[in-house]
This record gives sequence, structure tokens and C-alpha cells, in this order.
Amino acid sequence: MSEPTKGRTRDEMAARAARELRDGYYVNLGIGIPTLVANHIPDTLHVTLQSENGMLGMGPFPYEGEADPDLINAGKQTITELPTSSFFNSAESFAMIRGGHIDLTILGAMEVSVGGDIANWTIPGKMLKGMGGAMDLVAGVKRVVAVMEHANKQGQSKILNRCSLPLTGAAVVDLIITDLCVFACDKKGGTGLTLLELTPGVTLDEVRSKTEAAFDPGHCA
Amino acid sequence: MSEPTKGRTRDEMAARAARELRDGYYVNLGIGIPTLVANHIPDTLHVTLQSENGMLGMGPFPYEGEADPDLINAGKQTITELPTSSFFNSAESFAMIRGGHIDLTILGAMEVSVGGDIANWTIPGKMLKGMGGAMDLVAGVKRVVAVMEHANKQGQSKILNRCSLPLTGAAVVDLIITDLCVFACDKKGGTGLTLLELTPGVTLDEVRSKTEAAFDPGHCA
Amino acid sequence: MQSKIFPSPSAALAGLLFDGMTIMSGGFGLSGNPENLIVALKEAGVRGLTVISNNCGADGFGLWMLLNNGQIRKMISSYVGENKLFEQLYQSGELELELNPQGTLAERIRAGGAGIPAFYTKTGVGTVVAEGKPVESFDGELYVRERWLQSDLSIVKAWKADPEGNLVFRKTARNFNPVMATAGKVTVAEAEIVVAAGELDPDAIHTPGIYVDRVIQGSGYEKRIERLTTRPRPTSLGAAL
Amino acid sequence: MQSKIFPSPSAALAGLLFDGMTIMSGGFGLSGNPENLIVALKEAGVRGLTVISNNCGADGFGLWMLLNNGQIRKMISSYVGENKLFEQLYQSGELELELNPQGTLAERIRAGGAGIPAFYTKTGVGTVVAEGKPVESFDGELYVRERWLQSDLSIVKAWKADPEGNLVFRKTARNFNPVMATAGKVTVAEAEIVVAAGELDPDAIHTPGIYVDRVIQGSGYEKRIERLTTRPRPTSLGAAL
Repeated sequence: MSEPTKGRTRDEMAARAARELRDGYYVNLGIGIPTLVANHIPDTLHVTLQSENGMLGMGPFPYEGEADPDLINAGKQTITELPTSSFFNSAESFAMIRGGHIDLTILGAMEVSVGGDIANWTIPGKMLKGMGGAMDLVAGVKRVVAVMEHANKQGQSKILNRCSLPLTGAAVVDLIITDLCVFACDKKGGTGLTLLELTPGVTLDEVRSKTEAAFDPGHCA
Repeated sequence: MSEPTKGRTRDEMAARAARELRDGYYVNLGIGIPTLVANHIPDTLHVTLQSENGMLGMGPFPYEGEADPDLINAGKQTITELPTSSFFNSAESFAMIRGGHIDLTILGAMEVSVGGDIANWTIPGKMLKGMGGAMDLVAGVKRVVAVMEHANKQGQSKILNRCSLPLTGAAVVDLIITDLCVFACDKKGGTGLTLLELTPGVTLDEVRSKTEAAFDPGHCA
Repeated sequence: MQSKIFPSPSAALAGLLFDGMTIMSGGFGLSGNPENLIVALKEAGVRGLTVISNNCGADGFGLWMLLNNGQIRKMISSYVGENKLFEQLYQSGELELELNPQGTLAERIRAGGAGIPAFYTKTGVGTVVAEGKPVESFDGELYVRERWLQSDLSIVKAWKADPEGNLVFRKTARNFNPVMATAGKVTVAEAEIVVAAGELDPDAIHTPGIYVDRVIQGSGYEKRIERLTTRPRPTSLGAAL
Repeated sequence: MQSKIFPSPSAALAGLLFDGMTIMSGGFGLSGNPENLIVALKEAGVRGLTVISNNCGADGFGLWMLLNNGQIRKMISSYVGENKLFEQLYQSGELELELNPQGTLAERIRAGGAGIPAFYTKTGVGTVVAEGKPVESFDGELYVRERWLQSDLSIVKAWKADPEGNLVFRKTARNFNPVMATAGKVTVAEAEIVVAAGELDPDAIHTPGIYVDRVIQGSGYEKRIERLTTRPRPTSLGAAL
């Protein structure tokens, strides 16, 4: 990278992602930046967080000394329950996800393509982990938001014409939020990527130079 | 029928069917004669009755004045619960049935074939009812016992080479208990029907004359 | 958030009804029927309905009322016996009927809520139920492929509900209600008791609130018993001992 | 009837183990693991296991112990990250791995218990997960066909159990345990608390006893926390007001 970016911090990306929440939404947050979204939910919105290991109505972290090993989220962090929480088994949890009952999921990504493909679970030969619930979430949730740095550590675009890594899901992403900008993604394949917002201080040219995929600059032109 | 039969009464057929119960069995009883089987379970056996509307551990009828409309069996009769009863929804109930977790079902029948086909849900043009849970029970339960009169009201054999009525299940019956005798049925198709017992006072010739299907007389010969 | 609690059955159905729609209605026989919401459907007069329910009520009770009011075009059920009006309308061609094995019906509804467009079952292989459907062999056994069922509206009857829409059912009145709640584009629940948030045990909720869009406090439950079966009370001598 | 309650983990596994068998083990991460039964499996030394479990334990804990003891030939899981021993054995070819999306894994297990040999799901379409599997279109969308999973033995961890084998789980320690209980030829459950018949609410039982063959009273639960996350307590000033 020739110049240091003036883009959003991780927490600012989470704050931007939180603006996708609507009153009454049921939401699943992935690990990494998406977890930070919970800190940015306005008090005016009633948003219910689902954890795919079997819980609706996730509360905040417990007070020190009150952690319960039987009460964790999908990231294996200790959490708390709320007065309206409910617990269910893994098959019921993914029936909920697969059946389209979750309104929104916010997930990290390693690559997203112009057609809404997303890769966020493996780098062949580099790490052995597994997809966990990510494939079910991108396939089943009504609206999928990918939050990620615009470029990787080598400065290469993570928004590609075609993903190079094994996919988590094909044609599933609706919105891409990066440090530099926000793209709408037409996963039905019609109109490709449309630039919705530039992060203050970031120029269209900078986004163009750092994005492999073609996009419609929209009202940012 | 040229002579009145000296076969088992309905209650005696139920008593004979009860002899198929084993300690620890989970059992589903159909309506009609099979319901009477519950009266013949020996105290020495721990048998758990399933009701396909969503209950394990069916208790006896309630005392007068204690019937609960939220507590009925699949025949819509008021019943009671036991200390170890559990309730579940209809999908879970039939997952249990279809998944082969019920050891034995005892069902009434209109016709049974030599190959173990059973017809017990409809007479075309004559009555409109529906199969209810009968098709799931014959397909899913480990061992299927049909209990019925040997002949219909016209004196015709109900044990046929081929069922004439629409089937409830094909190649599913393991045992046939009638007022006249008991047949083992090889539903895998190998050996057909084998006569296991004659009701006391009933002769092999009588059974032969009243049974359309061929059978191996076994040790009753 | 707008509360999920609505003031009346008709308020809870407002804006959700249209002629020709598909409605799932919980209950097994006359047990666990959404009695208040069925009356509200009758009063709303919506017609040409496809109704998915294990049975179709009984003389004067439950879905029978919609049948009697000429609102139902087609039933998807497992058992419609002991219902003279049903038989009469069916014979005269005024009513369509699709019979399903009860377990297949329950699983199709569960599949509709769980994003499973099709599944295989042994139930019905070799019978009229399998006619016209793909039959396939797995591990040497034959299975028939069945499709999911979904509804425009599901109406269910719970014992308790909280403001989040979490539901708890009571004994065998649970039956088809929880799966139907998952398979509706919109689900409206009536409850005998509406409790405050925090009063339901989160480990014992049968239907998480995500599946329930609107809730009403039901009233006037008739809970008719179809077959009252009892046994004599033991003599008081036994009790005195 | 012989009681379902067994005196010890090893007694509960006696006669059920053979080399090369398939075992399902409940738990998500380190939560809801059948800690006592895993130790008993280790002590029994049964080898060549195919283990179906969402994860494979963590350093020194849970299924990691069987891995470390060379007893596992193949894992069927959704996530095996943060497990150095696993990575090492896999890279050296000593361990087979079949990765499943978590929801597909859960549904395959549920299908195994429910008599559904195959079902269709959107999950994994267009990814390596769908390779070699039938992909079919329903209502204009593509779905991949997945097969059921069953086990020779399922081991699960409940909070409470009664002598009938009815199980109740606690909070998110429920996870895969109830579905795995349905998919085992034999299912053995360990519970933190074994209660007398009648002490469990029949409306609140997660796993009916029909699915459970043997029960033990567990002991010495470690319940290790993988990621302790807390927030500071509000100041006592607030509490005093």
C-alpha cells in the first residue's frame, strides 16, 4: 500500500453494520468484528440476538465471578440470559436459521465476489478449522452482511470478480461493509455491486484502485 | 358360515396379543381390539404406551370428574399421566415412530396378505376417514401385530393372497392374531405365512377352509 | 418495538387475511384448537381457504364452523372421520381433500419451517400415498419423497405466552401447534395465560418467540371432550385405610 | 424391568464397545460434554473409532483425550480449530476428517433418529460440501441432498435424568445432546442429578426416556470454560442507591 488508509477502524465498521439493524429484528452475529456490533445496538431498537449453539435472546457478558459454563455463545464466550431468552437444541437452532427465520446475519469475510459469493472459512493448506455454522447462516438467513477490511495484509483487494478461496456460499451476500466504503450486492446477479457510501475522507478513486471487481459508483460518482 | 365359530372373543384376542409384550417394551396400541390389550398387561412387565398425538407413558382412564381435555390419546379418549410420562409435539412423535424407536404396535385390520401387506384405513366409496397415523406405524415400528376377526361379516377370509382394499403398508406385518388362530408372517417374503397356534376348539381344517391364503401349518399339522 | 400482544382475535388477524390463502390450524381432534382465532376467521368471512390441520373439527366445533360457513375450499389432513358435514361437502364436490399420513403431515410442516424442501420417508411406500411421487432406494430399502408444507398464516393455541411470543403448551394439547408455528409466513398464537417477561423457564419453552408474530389472550375456552372415558373411583374404604 | 440406572460409567458401557465402531458424543466446544463417559471410553481403550461430534475437545479435555490416546480413526465434525493435536494428527495422515456445516451435521443426526434417510438443504450449494452429492431444484432454487447419520453408541450429558431415562438439559449445554440421543443404536446418558420418577415436569422433558438405554449419575464435572468473558460489576454506589 502506497499510502496509509484513513478508513474506518474495526469498531467503526461494527457501528456502521449496526445501522443495518431494524426494530424487531432477530440477528446472528459472527465472530470478530461482527461481535462488536452488539455494543452499538441503539436502546431504541428491540433486537434479539441468536446464538447458533442454541439460544435466542443473548444478554451481555456476565459480571466477574458469575460466568456459567453452561451458558456460552457460538464463539464459546461466557454470556448471560435475558428475561425473554429461550434455549433449544442444535437441530432446532439450525432449523430456525435454514428456515429463513433470522432477519440478518453479520459475518466476517476473507473474500467476497461481485456476484455475492463469500469465502470465510478456510485457506487450503494453511489452517485446519471447519466451517462451523457459517455455511448455514449465509444460505439460510434473509439478509447477509459481510464486514471486512477492504484489502488483505498484502494490500490486495478482497472484493473480487471471483473468489479464489473455497466458498462458504454462492450468491448470498447482500451488503459489504469495509473500512473504505459500503457496497450493495445484487445476489440475484442482475446489477452486480453498487457503491452506496464512501467512508469520510476516502475518495472514489481510492476505492476504484483498491477494488478488483467492477462496480457501479452510484450516487458517489 | 355354515357353523358358528368357537374362536376367541375380542377380549381374548386382546389377551393373546398382550402375550407379545416384553419387559421394557415401548408400544403403540391402535383403536378397537388393540385398545383392550392395555387391560391385559401383566404387572410383572414394565411396558410404556406411546400415543401418537404426543405422549409416552399413558396411564389409565381418569376417575369420574377428573377428565382433562388437554390429556387425550390418539383415539381421542381422556386418559391420565404417570410419574414418568413425557409430552412432545406431533413431528417429534412421528420421528420416534418412523425412526424405529417403538418396539411393537398392535393394530386392527380389514385385510392382511400372505406377504404381510395390510389394509385397515379405507373402503373406497363407503367411508371417508383418513389413515391418521396408521401408515406411519406400520412403516416405522419394529414389530407389527395385526389383530382381527378371521373372516368378515360375509364370512369371507380376511387373510388373502393379495389385499383387495387400498393398502396401509406393503410387507409390514409380522404376526396375525385372529379369533381362530395365530400366523407368523415373513414380511421379507421368504416363507409366507406359518400357523403358530390354533385357538382351543378350532381345527386346522376349519382354519384351512376359512383362509384364502396358503400357509404352512407348522407344528399344528 | 411494537408489542406482539394484540387486544383481540380480530385485531390480531387484521391485515393478514385474503381469499384463497393457505392457513395452518393447530390441534389434534378437539384438543389444543385455536378456538378464539377460528371464530375470528369465521367472522372475517375470508373464503376459498386451503386449511392444513390434522382434522377438521367436529359438529359445531373448531374448523367445522368454517366448513359450515362455506369458507374452506380444500383440506390437507390425516383424518376427517366422524364429521358428517365434511363427508357431505366432499361427496358433492364442494370440498377438496388431500389426505396425508399423520407423521408425513407433521414432518412436511416441520420441513416447511426448517428450510427442507423435500425429504424421504418409508411411510406410504407401496400405497396410494406414494403414487406420482419419486420413490428411491437407500441402503436397500424403498422410500418416498415428500415435499414441505408452508402457510400464509398459522394459528396456534398455547397454554402460556410471554410478550416476546415464547410459547408453552400443556400435555397433549401441544400436538401440531409448535411445528405449525414454524411454518407460517405469519404466525398468530392465542394463549390461555399471557405472562410477563421472565415468568417462563427459558429451558422449558416449546416455541421460541421468533416464530410468533402476534399473541392474544384467549377467553371462553370450551375445550370440548370428544370421547369422555373414565373409570370408577376406588371405594372410600380404600382411601380411609 | 432391569433399571436403566447403572452404577458407574464403565458399567454403563460394558458390552457396548467394539473396535471400529461409530460413536456420537454430545457437546458444543467444552459445554455439555459427557465428561465421565469419555473418560470411561479412554479407560476401555476401544480403538479405530469414528466419532461424530461438533468439535473434538481441547487441550487435555473431552474427546481430545481419545485423540491423544490414539483411539480415533475418523472425526465427523463442523469445527476443529484451536486444537493443535488434531491438526498434527490430520496433517500426518493418522486421522481422517469429514467436515460438515454445523446445521447439516445437526440435521443429518436428527434425520438418523427420525427415519429420514435423506433430505435437501440449501446449505453448501456451490461449495465443496456439495461435491459428489445430488443437487436438485425445488421451486427454482438449488438444494443439495444430504444423508442421515446414525451411531452404534451415543453418549450424552444431561442436567437431570429420571429412572425412565427422561432427560432435561440446562441452557446452552443442551446443544447436540438431544438429537444424538435419538440417533444411537444404544444411547448412554450421564446426568448431574438423577431424580426420582415424578420429579421432572412431563411438559418440560427434552429427551423422552425411549431414546435412553442407560443412565449414570455423573461426578467431578470440570465444565471447563474455553473463553471466559466478563464485564466489570457496576459500582456499589449504584447498588446502594
